[in-house]
Amino acid sequence: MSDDRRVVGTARSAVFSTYDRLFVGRGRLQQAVIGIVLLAAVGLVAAGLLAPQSDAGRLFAVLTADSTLAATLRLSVPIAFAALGGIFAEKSGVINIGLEGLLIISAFVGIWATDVTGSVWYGLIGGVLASTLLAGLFAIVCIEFRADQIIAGLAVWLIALGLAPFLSSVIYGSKNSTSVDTFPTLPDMGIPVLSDAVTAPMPVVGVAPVDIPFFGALFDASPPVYLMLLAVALSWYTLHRTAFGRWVEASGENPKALDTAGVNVHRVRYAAVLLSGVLAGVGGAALALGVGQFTGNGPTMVNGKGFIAIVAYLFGNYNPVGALASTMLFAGLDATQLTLQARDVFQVPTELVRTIPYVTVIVVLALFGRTRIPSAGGEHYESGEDE
Amino acid sequence: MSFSERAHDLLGRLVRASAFERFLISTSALLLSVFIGALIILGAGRMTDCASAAYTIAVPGKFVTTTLPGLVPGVVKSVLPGGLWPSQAVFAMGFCYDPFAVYDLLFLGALGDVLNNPLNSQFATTIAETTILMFTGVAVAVAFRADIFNIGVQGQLVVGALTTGVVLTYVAPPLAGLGVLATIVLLPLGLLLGGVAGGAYAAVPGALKAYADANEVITTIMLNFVATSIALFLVSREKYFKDPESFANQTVNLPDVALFPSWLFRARDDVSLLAFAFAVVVLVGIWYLLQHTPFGYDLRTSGLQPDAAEYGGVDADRTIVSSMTLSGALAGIGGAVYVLMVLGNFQTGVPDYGFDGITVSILAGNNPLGVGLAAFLFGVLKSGSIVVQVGSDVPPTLVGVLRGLIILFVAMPEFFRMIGQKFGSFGRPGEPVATDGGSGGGSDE
Amino acid sequence: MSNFDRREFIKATAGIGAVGLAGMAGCTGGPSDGDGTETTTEESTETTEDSEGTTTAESDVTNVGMVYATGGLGDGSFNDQAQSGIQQAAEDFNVDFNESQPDSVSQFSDYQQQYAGSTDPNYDLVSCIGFLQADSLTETAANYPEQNFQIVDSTVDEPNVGSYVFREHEGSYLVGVLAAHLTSMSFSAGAGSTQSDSTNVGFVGGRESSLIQKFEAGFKAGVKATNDDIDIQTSYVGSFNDTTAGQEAALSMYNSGSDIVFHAAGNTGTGVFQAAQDEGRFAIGVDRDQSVTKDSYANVILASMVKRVDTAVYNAVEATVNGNFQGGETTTLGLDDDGVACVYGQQLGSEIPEDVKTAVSDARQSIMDGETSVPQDPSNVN
Amino acid sequence: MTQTDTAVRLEDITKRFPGVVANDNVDLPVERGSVHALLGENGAGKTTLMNVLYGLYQPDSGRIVVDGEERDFASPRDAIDAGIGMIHQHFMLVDTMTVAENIALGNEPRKWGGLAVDREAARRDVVELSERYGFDVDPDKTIADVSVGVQQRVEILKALYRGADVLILDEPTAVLTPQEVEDLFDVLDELTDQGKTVIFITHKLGEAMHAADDVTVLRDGKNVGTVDADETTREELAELMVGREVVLDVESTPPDVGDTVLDVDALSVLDDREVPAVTDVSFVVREGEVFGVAGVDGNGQAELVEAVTGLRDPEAGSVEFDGRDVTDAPRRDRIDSGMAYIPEDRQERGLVMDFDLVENGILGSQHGAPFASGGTIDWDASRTHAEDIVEEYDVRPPDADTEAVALSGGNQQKFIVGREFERDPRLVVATHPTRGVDIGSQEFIHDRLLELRDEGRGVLLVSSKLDEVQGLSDRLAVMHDGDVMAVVDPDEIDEEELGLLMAGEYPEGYEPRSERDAEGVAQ
Repeated sequence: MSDDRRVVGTARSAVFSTYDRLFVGRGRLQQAVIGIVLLAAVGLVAAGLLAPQSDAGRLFAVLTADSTLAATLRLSVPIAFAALGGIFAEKSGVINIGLEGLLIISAFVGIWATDVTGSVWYGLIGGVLASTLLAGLFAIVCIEFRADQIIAGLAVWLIALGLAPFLSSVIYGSKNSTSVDTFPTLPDMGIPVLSDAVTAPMPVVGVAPVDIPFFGALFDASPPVYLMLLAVALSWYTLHRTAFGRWVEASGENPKALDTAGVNVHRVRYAAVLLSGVLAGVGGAALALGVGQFTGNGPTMVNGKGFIAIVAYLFGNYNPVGALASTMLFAGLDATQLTLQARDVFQVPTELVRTIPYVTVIVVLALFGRTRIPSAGGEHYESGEDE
Repeated sequence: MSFSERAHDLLGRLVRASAFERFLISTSALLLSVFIGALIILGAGRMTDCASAAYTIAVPGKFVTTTLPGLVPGVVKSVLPGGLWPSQAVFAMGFCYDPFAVYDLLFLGALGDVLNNPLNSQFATTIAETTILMFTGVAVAVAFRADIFNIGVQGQLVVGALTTGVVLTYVAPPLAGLGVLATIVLLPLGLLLGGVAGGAYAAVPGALKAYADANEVITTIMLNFVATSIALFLVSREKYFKDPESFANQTVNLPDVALFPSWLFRARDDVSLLAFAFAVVVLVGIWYLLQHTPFGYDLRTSGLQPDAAEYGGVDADRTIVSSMTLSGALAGIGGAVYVLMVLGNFQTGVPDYGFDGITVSILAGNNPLGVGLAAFLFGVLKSGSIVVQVGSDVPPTLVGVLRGLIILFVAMPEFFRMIGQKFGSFGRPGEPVATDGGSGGGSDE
Repeated sequence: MSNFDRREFIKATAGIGAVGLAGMAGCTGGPSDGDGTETTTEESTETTEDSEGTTTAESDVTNVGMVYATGGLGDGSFNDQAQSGIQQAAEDFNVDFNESQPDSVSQFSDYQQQYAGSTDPNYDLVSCIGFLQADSLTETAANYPEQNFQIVDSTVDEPNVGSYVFREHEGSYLVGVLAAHLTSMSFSAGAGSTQSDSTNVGFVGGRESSLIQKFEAGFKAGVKATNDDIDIQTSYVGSFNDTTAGQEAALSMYNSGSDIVFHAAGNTGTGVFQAAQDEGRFAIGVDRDQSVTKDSYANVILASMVKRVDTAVYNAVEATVNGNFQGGETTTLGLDDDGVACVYGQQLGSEIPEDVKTAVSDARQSIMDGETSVPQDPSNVN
Repeated sequence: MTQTDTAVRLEDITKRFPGVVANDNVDLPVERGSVHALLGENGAGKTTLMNVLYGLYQPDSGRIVVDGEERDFASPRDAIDAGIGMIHQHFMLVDTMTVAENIALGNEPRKWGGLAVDREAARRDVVELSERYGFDVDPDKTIADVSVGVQQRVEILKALYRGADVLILDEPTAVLTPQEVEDLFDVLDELTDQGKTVIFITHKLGEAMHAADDVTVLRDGKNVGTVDADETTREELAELMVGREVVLDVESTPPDVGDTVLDVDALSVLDDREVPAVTDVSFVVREGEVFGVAGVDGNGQAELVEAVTGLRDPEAGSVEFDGRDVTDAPRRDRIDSGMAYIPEDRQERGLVMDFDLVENGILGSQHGAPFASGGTIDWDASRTHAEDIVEEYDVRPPDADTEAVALSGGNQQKFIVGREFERDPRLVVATHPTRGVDIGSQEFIHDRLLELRDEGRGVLLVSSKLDEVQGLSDRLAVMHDGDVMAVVDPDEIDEEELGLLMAGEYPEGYEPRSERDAEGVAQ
């Protein structure tokens, strides 16, 4: 009895606290939008259950298909890794707008290294190395030579945007590389026990993990997806629970405080920027190794994902988990957009459907966009001597 | 004071003059990029295969092994008797690409045979590229000076071009019979349309920044994608504005009277000295606006020190919106020029003039007059890259690498100052070239 | 000129890590006439003439300038197909060629003029690949009346331009027939399989345009003509270059029941093949026999709607070599002269049931006989 | 006295910066267990000297001896290892982190082989330390949420946590209320009782005499004398500091008051964090008087002034200027109708640092006559204007083409004062007009303010320097926590009463403001 009451009480307080979080302290416009979104969500679920043949019902079906989750996870990989990298760099006070460039260079080198070595894993390492090198150059330029971080970041992007297709042209005779192997999915990897476990029916329910509706996609993904989830957890842990994480925060908020506490600010910033190179490198290599080819025409295959990553971590308020959530929101919109088009659900022109993620970013930014960047973000810091 | 001291002093003072300093830094950045670009060409020349070397590095070089003994055989013998003189290279490495040849094609190729025929078609391409880059460059510069990072110039250019291309499709044909008179009406109208559309499209992120605190870097990037998609939507469907006669996604061709007259150049070169002159006038006009009008003063003040601008009675929000609008209008006019000078209609797949504009502006230190020079440099690079591709085996994407390197080096003036200080003690420990066009703070103690 | 073999070099230098100068010392690439030999030293004052020297020496060589479409080489379809045409011609005749890959539409006229205006070498033919070049070529050709041009995929009405167009819708109709038959049965071959209970196929397009819609229209018509109940999913990813989007679009189709996806999306199609492999379904290639050009996906490529751009290029070059290049004419390549064709995959072709192949060849005959008329606009497919 | 009784000894320290010798052969012996005050004017080199001791700067020559051993500090880390801790004027705290995290920063206790911060251990250590020294701090509060006084204690704890035996405090009282200052001095006593040594930097004579055992005076980078605090006098110290005898009081004649220029009524203002900073404040300023506002920094004066000058929208209440309601009028309107404003932060607000003086001279006047007409700025007129200011207000170097960034603080301030006074204003709002300005310029600015008053302009003067507001004002409002405690006659109130009011307490005989008419005590 008392248990029941406690459950009810907990539920009620959960409802109230959710309500508070959503509505309290917001402007009327924001409240209205949140309200509309909630209503639409409820309406969608209702339509999905009651009128599966209506457009709304089919939209619900699309949203809850496990292919949608699978696509969302895949599309999230490069963005989420770049966003994690961006968090480390920017939290330490170095705004890294060159994430796009890091993705591009690692995408190309990932393919090249795979082609040369024949192993996607070496390819991944190669991509990470390339991206880390470029991030190191960026770090030196910003930290040693006090470059304006925005411009230097832009330069990193432009250099990669030129260099990757250049190298591809030199090596492969065209801006598009040759095709190489790709990452297998978990069930296909042949990892003893694990690969079988996800495809075998579970004891009580009698369904294999990969066949679970919607969430089955979680068990049928490729290694980069698991790496991404792992990286998010590790990043969160590093930032919030280790001394290094505290130093990164202090370095971005008040570098002088860190300096006077006896920690070398430059070294922390170097580490953070290099880490952003490593993370973005995994993302870029995973992106290219997902399709097994580097495409170097125009904005290359990365095509703005580095910039979306910046949006993602700003939305996520520099929290790795938040960044993953907003990444999945964008990737999910993208995935849904493709599926809606294929299934011909709404008769909206494809070109306009493609703008949905971008417009969403703008609208959300306009309504809720007040993120607070670290106090010392973008500022050069020089200890003692040169002041 | 000795002569050398005086010269040194003069040099030091010149270096302290910030415009001159910017120029020095930009030039050094350019040279350094070209040097590193040469190394990349050599490196790439080792990564590819070819029948014979285009370029060889030998130690000792040919001068020592061949030329010198030929010139002064006696001297050589007297220095090192008994065949000790190196008659052939001890070390030599061949490269498939010759950096000097590549740069020759890149920089001189872009000018064509300009001395004999200043109206040659390659030089025409260079001028055409320069003209459009002047607009996008100054568009970025205006925003930069107001401390706004308008990455959306590309999108604003697309919207401007689209509007001009589409609207003139309806306005121009009825007037086509009027000849020059039609041009006098249609050209300004086309430019105005581009300017208004680009300005309106830029006002959106401006207003979002001013009144909703939305970061303009992100909103403008997003709006670039949106502009491209909308343009594709409108010109890929015959029920809207697609040319039904063409496979390509484009509007119908505008009558010649609506376009920039080619005058001295041949029509096929898609260039107009009138458009070029117009771009020059716009640059000077923007310079005047920034330096000599209250609006320019407000804009520069809020770019350098928003708090001081507010203190000086500048309405910060309105300045953000109006500078963004001006920036977008310039980009939109650039789009209109692209349609009215180069294409003759609107077509999807607009080149990256907007992103090049960022590079141009940064290289020019966000100075409207400097934009002219920087735009010409990039006009040369863009036009020259075509010559490189046709005339050599070096991938023209090299130009993209050079572009990135130039920006990187321009971003780190400290590097050049440190080098400068090794050779002399002039130069003040300055601030980096900043996105707001340079800001500093003096300390009191 | 084109005695490079970069791929070989890559294999040969396996394991060399660093890019650029760091790796230079260890590279085994570079000029094949050796490093540090006396001859190299002697030649060191020479510049690019080295590589182009042959053209001036031999006067009877035919020079061809290639201006590719914006997708660029390496797409494994359209541009590569054109390239194989010129490569074949270079093998068969005394032909030298130079290639360029424009980034944007506005560069087409620059490249066309570069070749047309060049005197060293003097180009005998400028081959313009892709319909987007038509507008600029109209102008360029008029300005260089002495220069012969070829355009592929569009018609330019100038006396010095030979135009080559294809009836893509007809070839697409055939692969539509193929797909419709296979999705209606249980078929399994290579790495893929279809289920008979799901009758569903997909089409992935590159950028929306009338040309790509010809592929879509033909494909849909072929499917519907075979079995009106089959669902067809259509997606345009907006680019010929976005492999990731191609992959996601195709995955979404496979996941909602599609057994076979036909793409007309250039390099984007690589993603479609990847998706087919991921999901154990089939794909149909375009432009070239993609089971050859993308051989790592041969186990899911049922067939390809081959469009013989190479033939068009080869024929134009051959005509130029023989001195009988005919400007001002439009050559339309359809099923009858194998300008377009349904070519079965190298690996899977033999496993496709004979009755299906018969149905396809019947449909081919019927089109050639004029009994079947294939629409060119998807909205005309009922 | 044995050697070990000296905790720290600086010998012959010289530190140069480009163009300046900040420390010139300075000797400084500090006795163990004592409080040692380092006294001097702004720019005398006090902070530089302590930064040398803390390893932030490396001296160009000289020796640092700690516990009788010569040390070479390459970084603060070395100084910390030698038992030296420093509490900077601007706190070196990370606002987004908790008290405990800040204290442990850089010395985090680890667990799991260094893979994690042992947050429990850190918290425990902090609680233990603060109990030992009688500090009252909550280890789990975020720095942004605690008061300035607590932040200072966190800084002290941070140093102690690192095992500091010698604590350096840079201007520790600048941001504190008089009561908090007293508390701080108690803390210092507690520290020295437990064997710690304290060096504190100050420019306030009274504090040095009151709280220190020894006082060393620096002037122009030189040590001009170390004295025993109990045996010296204010006059002696002042003379050491300034190098000449100083008249500390400002002469002012009785005012000749006219009409009301500024009428602030029931004004409430929020600060940047949207927290009320000014609550229900009313006062008037009349022609020909200086109305002063005294208070410890951060008690709402800044927000009050911003609301009056149009830089911040008030939450409630009204501002009437020259008989017109300007509460919601834009800033430009106020400038145009004759409100001059010497801002608190000259480098952020008052000047555009990258502009030269010609351009800075028209800041605020750029929109209309006489400098802008027909949409164009008249740069010739602007140049003449700037040159006039430079000459009249003795700005050095006397070159209107100099960029503001190249001027010293005092000259920057003189230029701003000149520009604002030359507007022919109806009202001058001056906040900390002499902060960071040398004594000569201070007198000059004071004289000019009084001249303006005598010409019949209204002056609203905000300053945290008590002698300045007290000396210049004709009426004086004391602010505490966003509220005007009282409006008093500055000639009648003594410093102690003023201190109590600033601390938010009413001395005997004073009643809450609500019972006293804001204008009631004018004459």
